Amino acid sequence: MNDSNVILSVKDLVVKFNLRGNVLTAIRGASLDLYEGESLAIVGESGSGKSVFTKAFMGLLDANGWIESGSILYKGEDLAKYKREDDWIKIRGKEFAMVFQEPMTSLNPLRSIGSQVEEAVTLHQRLRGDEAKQKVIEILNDVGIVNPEKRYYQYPHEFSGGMRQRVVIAIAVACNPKILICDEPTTALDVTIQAQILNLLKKLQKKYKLTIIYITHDLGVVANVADRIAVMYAGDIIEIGTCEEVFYNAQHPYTWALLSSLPQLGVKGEDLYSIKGTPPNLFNEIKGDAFAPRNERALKIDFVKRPPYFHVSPTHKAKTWLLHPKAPKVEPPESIKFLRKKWQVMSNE
Amino acid sequence: MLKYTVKRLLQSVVTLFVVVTIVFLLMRLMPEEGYFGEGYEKLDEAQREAILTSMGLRDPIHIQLINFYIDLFSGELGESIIYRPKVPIVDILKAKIPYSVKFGLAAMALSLIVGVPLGVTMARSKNKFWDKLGTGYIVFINAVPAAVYYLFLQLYVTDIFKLPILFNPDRPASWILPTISMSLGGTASYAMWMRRYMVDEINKDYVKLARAKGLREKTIMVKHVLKNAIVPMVQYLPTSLLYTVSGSIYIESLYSIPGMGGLLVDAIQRQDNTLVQALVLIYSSIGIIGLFLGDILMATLDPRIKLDRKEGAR
Amino acid sequence: MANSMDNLVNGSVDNTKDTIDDIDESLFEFADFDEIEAEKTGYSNYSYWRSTFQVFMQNKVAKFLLFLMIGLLAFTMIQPYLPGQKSPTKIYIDENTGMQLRNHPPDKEFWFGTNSIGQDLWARIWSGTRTSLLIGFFVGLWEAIIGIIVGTVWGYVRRLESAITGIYNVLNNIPTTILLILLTYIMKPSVFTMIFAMCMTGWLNMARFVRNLIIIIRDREYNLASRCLGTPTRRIITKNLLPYLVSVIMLRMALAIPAAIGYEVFLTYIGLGLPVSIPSLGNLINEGRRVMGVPSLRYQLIFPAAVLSIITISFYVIGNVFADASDPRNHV
Amino acid sequence: MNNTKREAILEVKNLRVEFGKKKRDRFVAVDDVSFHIYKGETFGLVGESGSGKTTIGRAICRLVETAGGEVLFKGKKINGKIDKELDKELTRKIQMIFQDPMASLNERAKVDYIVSEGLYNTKNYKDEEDRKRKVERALLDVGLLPEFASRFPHEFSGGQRQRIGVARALIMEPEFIIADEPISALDVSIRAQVLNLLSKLQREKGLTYLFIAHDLSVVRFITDRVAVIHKGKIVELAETEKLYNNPLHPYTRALLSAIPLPDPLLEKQKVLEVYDPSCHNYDNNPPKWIEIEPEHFVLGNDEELEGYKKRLEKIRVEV
Amino acid sequence: GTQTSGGNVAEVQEYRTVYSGEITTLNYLVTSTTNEFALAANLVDTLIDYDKYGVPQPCLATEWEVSEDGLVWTFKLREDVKWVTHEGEEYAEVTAQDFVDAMKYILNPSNGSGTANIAYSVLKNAEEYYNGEITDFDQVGVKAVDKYTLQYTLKEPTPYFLSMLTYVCFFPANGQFLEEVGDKFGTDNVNFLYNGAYIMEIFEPQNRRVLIANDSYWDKENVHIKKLVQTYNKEAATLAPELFLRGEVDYATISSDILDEWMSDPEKEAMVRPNRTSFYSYFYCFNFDPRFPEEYEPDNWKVVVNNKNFRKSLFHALDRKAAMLTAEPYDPEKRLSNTITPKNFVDLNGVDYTQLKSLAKFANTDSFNEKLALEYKEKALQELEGKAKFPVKILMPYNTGVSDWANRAQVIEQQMENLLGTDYIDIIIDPKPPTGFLQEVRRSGNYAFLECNWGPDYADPETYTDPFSPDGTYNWPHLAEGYKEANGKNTYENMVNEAKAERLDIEKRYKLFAEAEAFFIEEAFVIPYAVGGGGYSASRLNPFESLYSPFGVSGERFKGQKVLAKPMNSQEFTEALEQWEKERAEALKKAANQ
Ligand SMILES: Nc1ncnc2c1ncn2[C@@H]1O[C@H](COP(=O)(O)OP(=O)(O)OP(=O)(O)O)[C@@H](O)[C@H]1O
Ligand SMILES: Nc1ncnc2c1ncn2[C@@H]1O[C@H](COP(=O)(O)OP(=O)(O)OP(=O)(O)O)[C@@H](O)[C@H]1O
Ligand SMILES: [Mg+2]
Ligand SMILES: [Mg+2]
Repeated sequence: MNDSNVILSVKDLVVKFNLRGNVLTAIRGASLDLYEGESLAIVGESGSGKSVFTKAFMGLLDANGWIESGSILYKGEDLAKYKREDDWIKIRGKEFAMVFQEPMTSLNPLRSIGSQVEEAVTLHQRLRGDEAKQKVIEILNDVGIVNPEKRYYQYPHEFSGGMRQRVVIAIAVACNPKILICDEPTTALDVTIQAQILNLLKKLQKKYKLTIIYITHDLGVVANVADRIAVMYAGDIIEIGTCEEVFYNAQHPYTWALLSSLPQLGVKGEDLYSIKGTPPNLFNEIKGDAFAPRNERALKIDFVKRPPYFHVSPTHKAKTWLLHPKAPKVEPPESIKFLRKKWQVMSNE
Repeated sequence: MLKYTVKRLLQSVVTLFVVVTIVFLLMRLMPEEGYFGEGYEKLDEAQREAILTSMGLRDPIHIQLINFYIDLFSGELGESIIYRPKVPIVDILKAKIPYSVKFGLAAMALSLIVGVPLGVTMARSKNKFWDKLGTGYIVFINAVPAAVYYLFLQLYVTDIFKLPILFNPDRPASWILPTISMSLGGTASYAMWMRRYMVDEINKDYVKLARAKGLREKTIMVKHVLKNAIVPMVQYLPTSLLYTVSGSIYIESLYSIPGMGGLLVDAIQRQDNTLVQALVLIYSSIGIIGLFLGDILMATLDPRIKLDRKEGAR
Repeated sequence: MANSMDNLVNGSVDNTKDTIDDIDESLFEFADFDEIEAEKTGYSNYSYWRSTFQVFMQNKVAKFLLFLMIGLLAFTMIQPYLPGQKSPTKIYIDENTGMQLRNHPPDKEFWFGTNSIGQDLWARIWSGTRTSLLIGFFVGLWEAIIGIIVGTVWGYVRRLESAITGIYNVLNNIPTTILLILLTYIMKPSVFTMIFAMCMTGWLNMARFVRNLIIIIRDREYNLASRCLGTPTRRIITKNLLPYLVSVIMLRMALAIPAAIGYEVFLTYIGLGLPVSIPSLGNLINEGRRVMGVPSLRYQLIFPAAVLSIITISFYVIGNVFADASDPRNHV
Repeated sequence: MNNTKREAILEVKNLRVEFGKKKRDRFVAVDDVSFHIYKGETFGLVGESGSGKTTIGRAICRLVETAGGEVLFKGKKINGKIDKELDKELTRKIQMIFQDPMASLNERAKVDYIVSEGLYNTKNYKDEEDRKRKVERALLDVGLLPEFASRFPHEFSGGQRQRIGVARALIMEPEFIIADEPISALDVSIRAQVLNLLSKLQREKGLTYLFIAHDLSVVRFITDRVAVIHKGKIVELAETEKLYNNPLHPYTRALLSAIPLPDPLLEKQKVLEVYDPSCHNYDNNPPKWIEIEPEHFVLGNDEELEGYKKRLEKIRVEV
Repeated sequence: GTQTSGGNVAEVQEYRTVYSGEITTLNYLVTSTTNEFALAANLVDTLIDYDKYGVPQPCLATEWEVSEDGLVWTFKLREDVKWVTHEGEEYAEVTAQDFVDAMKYILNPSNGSGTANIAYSVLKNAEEYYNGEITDFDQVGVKAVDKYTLQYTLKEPTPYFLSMLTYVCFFPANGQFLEEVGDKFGTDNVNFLYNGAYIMEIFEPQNRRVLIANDSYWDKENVHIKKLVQTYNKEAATLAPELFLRGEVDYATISSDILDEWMSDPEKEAMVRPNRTSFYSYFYCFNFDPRFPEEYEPDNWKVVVNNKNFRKSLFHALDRKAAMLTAEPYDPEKRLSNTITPKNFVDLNGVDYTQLKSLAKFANTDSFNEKLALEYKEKALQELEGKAKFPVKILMPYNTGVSDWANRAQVIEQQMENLLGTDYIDIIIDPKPPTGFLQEVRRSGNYAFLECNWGPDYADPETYTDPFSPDGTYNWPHLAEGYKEANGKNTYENMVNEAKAERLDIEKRYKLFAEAEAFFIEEAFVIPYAVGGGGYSASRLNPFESLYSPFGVSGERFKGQKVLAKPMNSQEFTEALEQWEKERAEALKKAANQ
């Protein structure tokens, strides 16, 4: 990949919220380059700012939030400068579309499925009447809804969760966007349906040439769909690399912790690795590495200075002092060692 | 839908029967003077008994109840005894209801026309100027007894705008102030509910999705939020509509509007048993019918309701 | 393993390199890890009532009104015992003429003036405030108690649900004002009658409100947990359900006061209120209404109306803000 | 392992649970379900949402009424009408851990009350001091600080809250714990905390778990035996590894094929199997619950069972 | 001569008022309520009428004569007077039979007439017919001799019979119409026939009534006001002054509450004038038949009210002037009355009835006397010790619709309790809604101590004894204990009956009545208080143009009056009053000489 096909470039984004007089910093200077046609997964624990980060691209922050600083460059425009709703209207749907986590509530219960998809078709594909309807049926068909002609007239409550999620995806697709942001698109679904939806997304990505950002905390999903992975912790992307790099050659202790706490990597009958403690309070100013207090391998500097990115490879970088030349050598947890072995095999090949 | 309607209808009919029966039984507890006119004290015990017997009030209670229902089904509400002796209650009501309904409808329309947009504006500018202003208004209307502000309105507004103080069917200007006064409460509550429902709806996920779709804020508000927010309110419209019949006690007496407002008060004050009974019946039935219509209306607007609970069973 | 570390040395191309190179070596030692500290991070110690209070106090208007009400309540309590206060029912006589001191405009002696038979309006207003608040408090309290009991049983005891719903549907179909009028009519106008009549009607709404809440929370997992632990229903109700209703109950009680005063004014208006010999805000306003046509006597309407409005608005606002404040979701 | 000698602490026989009083909206949530759980083991129950997992759990701890079948705890029937003594005993011995740590704690009570609630009910403490001690120990057992007792649930993170929930069950000194999706509402990063805790307690106190989950990787990690449930019926039951290695029932296979694996290489090669319930031909050949190999039960009609047997053969040959 | 109105006549002769007490029926044959017959008076004419000085005038009867024995009265009716419907269409002619039919209706108990007792108190065989002892109506003393000749036969000679004829029970009604509409008679303006000055065009209860001049009225030249618009408002008393100022009504009572304000504003002062006092008599009744709720201790009341000293202590303790200040702050004394029969009601050879020997000593002294009050209190306390509970609960209801009554109740409560001590009495003032007040309170004996009033029905002192007769509904003094005489009746009743029996010797009759009244006051069965009327009003009518009679319905008629362009002020009123009194004296003299 080279820089020429960077479609979206986020630099040092800071997002804050005002919550009853107190200011909370949800995104603390995160940066990200998104390449055209790729699928990027953002992982991280709950509250780490995954949703806020991506909502900021579309101007969908809740009313009490704002972009404090940083830039979001898209097609030569800095979206972070957008103030008015009218500016965002140009972006939303047409350029960015979003699939939310909650399939049960993301659809207006009082309007028929068809009309909700059609709204997007009319708006972004400039189709009207029968043409629009035809298009809607086509899209519904694409997302795997059987008998779309009949389903067109039904209401959300007549659909199961998986079907509704398909409809939500259909709406996103109907906008004809360049970038599709899927915010935990399958968390609420059963594994079997989840797998179907992921397959569907992959298929649609090919067909419509989409760039997709997946937000999830399920590393299994990530492994399935992502080209690249960004790991977020406390409002910052602390490690980013290709899927294989992050899985098999993770560098940040948080990423280690995340991976090694997966039962799949555990040994039956033995304890899993677990992250102690609780995430930091975003109302407070965070000094140094946000993960430090929970990090068993924390260095003193972790409490003093915030680490910059250290590149591991051109595509892989992480924010941890452990990558600093002066840092002591640190043994990663057992399961990580196990993964690294695979990495070595792979890189040797 | 049909099944649902039938089911709700049956429910309503049962409730209505129970309410009517209870009202009927309660009325048997009213003092018996209420069945005599002016001449009450002039009659001796035997004469009174004779009159009560002739009115069927000495029959066993279940016979009375049956007769009462028979009368009721033939649209017979009896005659006023004291309020306007010997005048059929139906006639009394016939003269009164049109006034109350006219004012009620006008006031209701006004409250809706003002209240709904106000609520919408408040919801959209949550915690900003309009919201605060509207909230102030709602607080004022809810907290200050109507008697107080009605009076001040009548006193000062008529003076400033040279409006007539009293209602006169022949003077259109005399409709203005009573209608406005009457609509104030409704405006406040419509605005309040509208705001609440709007805020609820605005925070729902489907609105986020609509935004993400790229719909304009206005479109979202009108096509999604407003429509959905109005639905729960619509449920109460039939009841409000029907209750216009009952008029406003304050407004009607302040402005001399010959509606239903003061009738019940008068009837009770004068202990006109038959009239009280008829009125209580009407009011109670209105409530039940209103609820029924509201539910049906709701069901036609909200596709989820027809399913009747199956979904939310958990 | 060594391999991967090579990457680090070779690959560090970050532009912050210069500044990070000269970091003191000693900082690259391991810090002590304290699991207990990690366990404690992020969460402050929290007290429900303190947070409620804090959130409440953040609302300046409500804060102001709260202090106003506390002051006012205290004042109505002690007013009769203050020096120089007049009797609310005594008819004052003009010493020069020997006649009643009628419609005496407010002055140093009679702060709010006198009414049309020479009673001191200032004293009457505070006495009336006492009466009206008494009614309001009683009604509010009663509504809360009965409303909670019925509402809880209704919402929690499934066996009784349909029975109570039936009763509710029936009672609810008899309009409040009608019941109120009927009851006050049958009984003698008195403070007790007022309270009684309002109590008879007011609890319905409360009960429904409580019930709806109970239904929402009764199937929450923590209640199942309690049942699993064999907690008796009584304790589930008092420990698991009622504490969640505190805010609602407070709100309802706060709102019941203005509502009760409003009804009192209404009943007085239609002639079923308290006798003038027991001053209440309702009959003071009603008396004031009689002279409202005369600009120089309007103070007789305006003073009580103003006091009434201040009280009702205050309770309303305080109640609402408190209800918001007592919702833990609003505690940061 | 020789399972036959092991003592079954809980037996469920032909359990049936219905919801809805009236005929018209009656819904059978659990239909003819049988299984047993050995003392000291962790028994997993997996299946998709709405398949009846929770209902089975609740039927066991008597939160829902059973419409048919028997539940035996240590050989004693515990469903339907039971006497007070037994009820009290069961309350102590069977405890539950809930799915949602946000919803399963009473937000208006202090941790101290929440944890000792069961003690109050069973009066299982000598005096106030004893109770305090017990609370303290329970908290320490789940890795929480005793000083947390005076706090409210708000102040805790999801993982901590879930541990409070465990402490609450633990203080009753139960023998059998139903863990209803205890980790699915938790953040990945803290799931491990709770899983570790559960295993630790099992080791230390010899607890038996009924572990309900829909995350099959977790189930594989923690359970000894697993039952797969579909639409209120158990379709397959076996020792965990056996089941994961040789799934027989098409539904089990679909389920297993869908498990996301945190390994890009494997995951990207994965083939999905789709389960279509219409593949069964049960109209004139109803399915039976058969032990197809030792400790491996599966639901199927004669024809299907033949197929399953063949499959097993094949696998054995391959090995 | 016509007076002040001279040039001061409004262009549009329309008279608009607001009222708060709605009538329940137009059926004048049944009602005994002032409100209701005041309206009927303008719709239906009577046999005779009074002019504006109170001299009897022909009305429907053109001439009349009385037989020697004073028993048979024959009236010659005016011909060509028409009954018209509410649309002004002719229905029938007014004939003698109409009076007979009306009487038949009244004397039928099932019609529930409230004034039948007045009719059967004079007419021959009427009471017997009413009680069903006679079934043949022809025997009753009313007969249509021919189409235009009507004859009444009386029980006994009744010197004041003529004056009774302006009362509702002697109104005519068309028999055929009565038959036709049956029960509906008088339920609205349609089920009604008109032969009077006005026709009721619109009748919307609780809204308004519009009366327009009757085109076919026999005396229409004397009907100047062409339209009467009466609007209902529950708050009429409060709103009327404001409405008057805004020119929306032509009459407003200026209550004592706001009088100061009006008097001090020159512009308003020019519009306000006193009202004439009336012959309504106000007095405070002690109830001898207490039927109020247990909580007010009716039994205790019964004990104390039967103690003369107790009554007298209250009698002397009531500061009537203080009470009157609530109604008449400017000249309270002009309305105070020390007797039940007001001054100037009737006279005996130039001596006013109240100045007759036995009555004069009461008539000329104020009953309020603190010293006496306390003396009687002591006596009462002694006598009642152990028999009654002190303080005595005294239930004193008042009508919340009368704006100054509430105030008066409080003033009285405080004044009497102050004077007599709260250890002695505990006056409980009890507000009652205006609608149905009398029914609810006085007639049902639901009070201990109550302000009552009574208006005369005919020109004879007897009329003021009626409320206290055993079938009155005031305070049932015949139940007072300790007055029983040999015939089983109470002293007062016997005295009244004796006076009533004296039918021909007017002098003796009056003296006997005066003695009865004096006894009544002496024994403190009631406390005389005031005469009615009075107060102040802003009005576009000249009160001296109105027909004048102390009783009956004549005074309620609008006939003969004009709407003024400018309301009278107090000074004009006083002048007009003086002139009127002068003119009246002449008129009476002239009439007496005829
Ligand atoms: N409207 C808001 N007001 C205040 N704080 C907010 C708001 N929205 C998000 N936050 C805060 O911002 C932080 C990041 O939230 P975000 O929703 O992005 O987390 P997430 O990573 O998407 O978590 P999850 O996996 O639970 O969805 C959280 O601490 C959250 O509390
Ligand atoms: N109280 C109830 N009344 C009616 N139906 C119920 C009730 N509880 C559960 N059900 C139904 O029973 C079925 C099984 O529910 P259950 O909660 O046992 O499923 P589950 O497998 O635990 O699902 P999940 O994974 O979503 O927790 C569902 O279809 C549910 O709708
Ligand atoms: Mg999120
Ligand atoms: Mg479940």
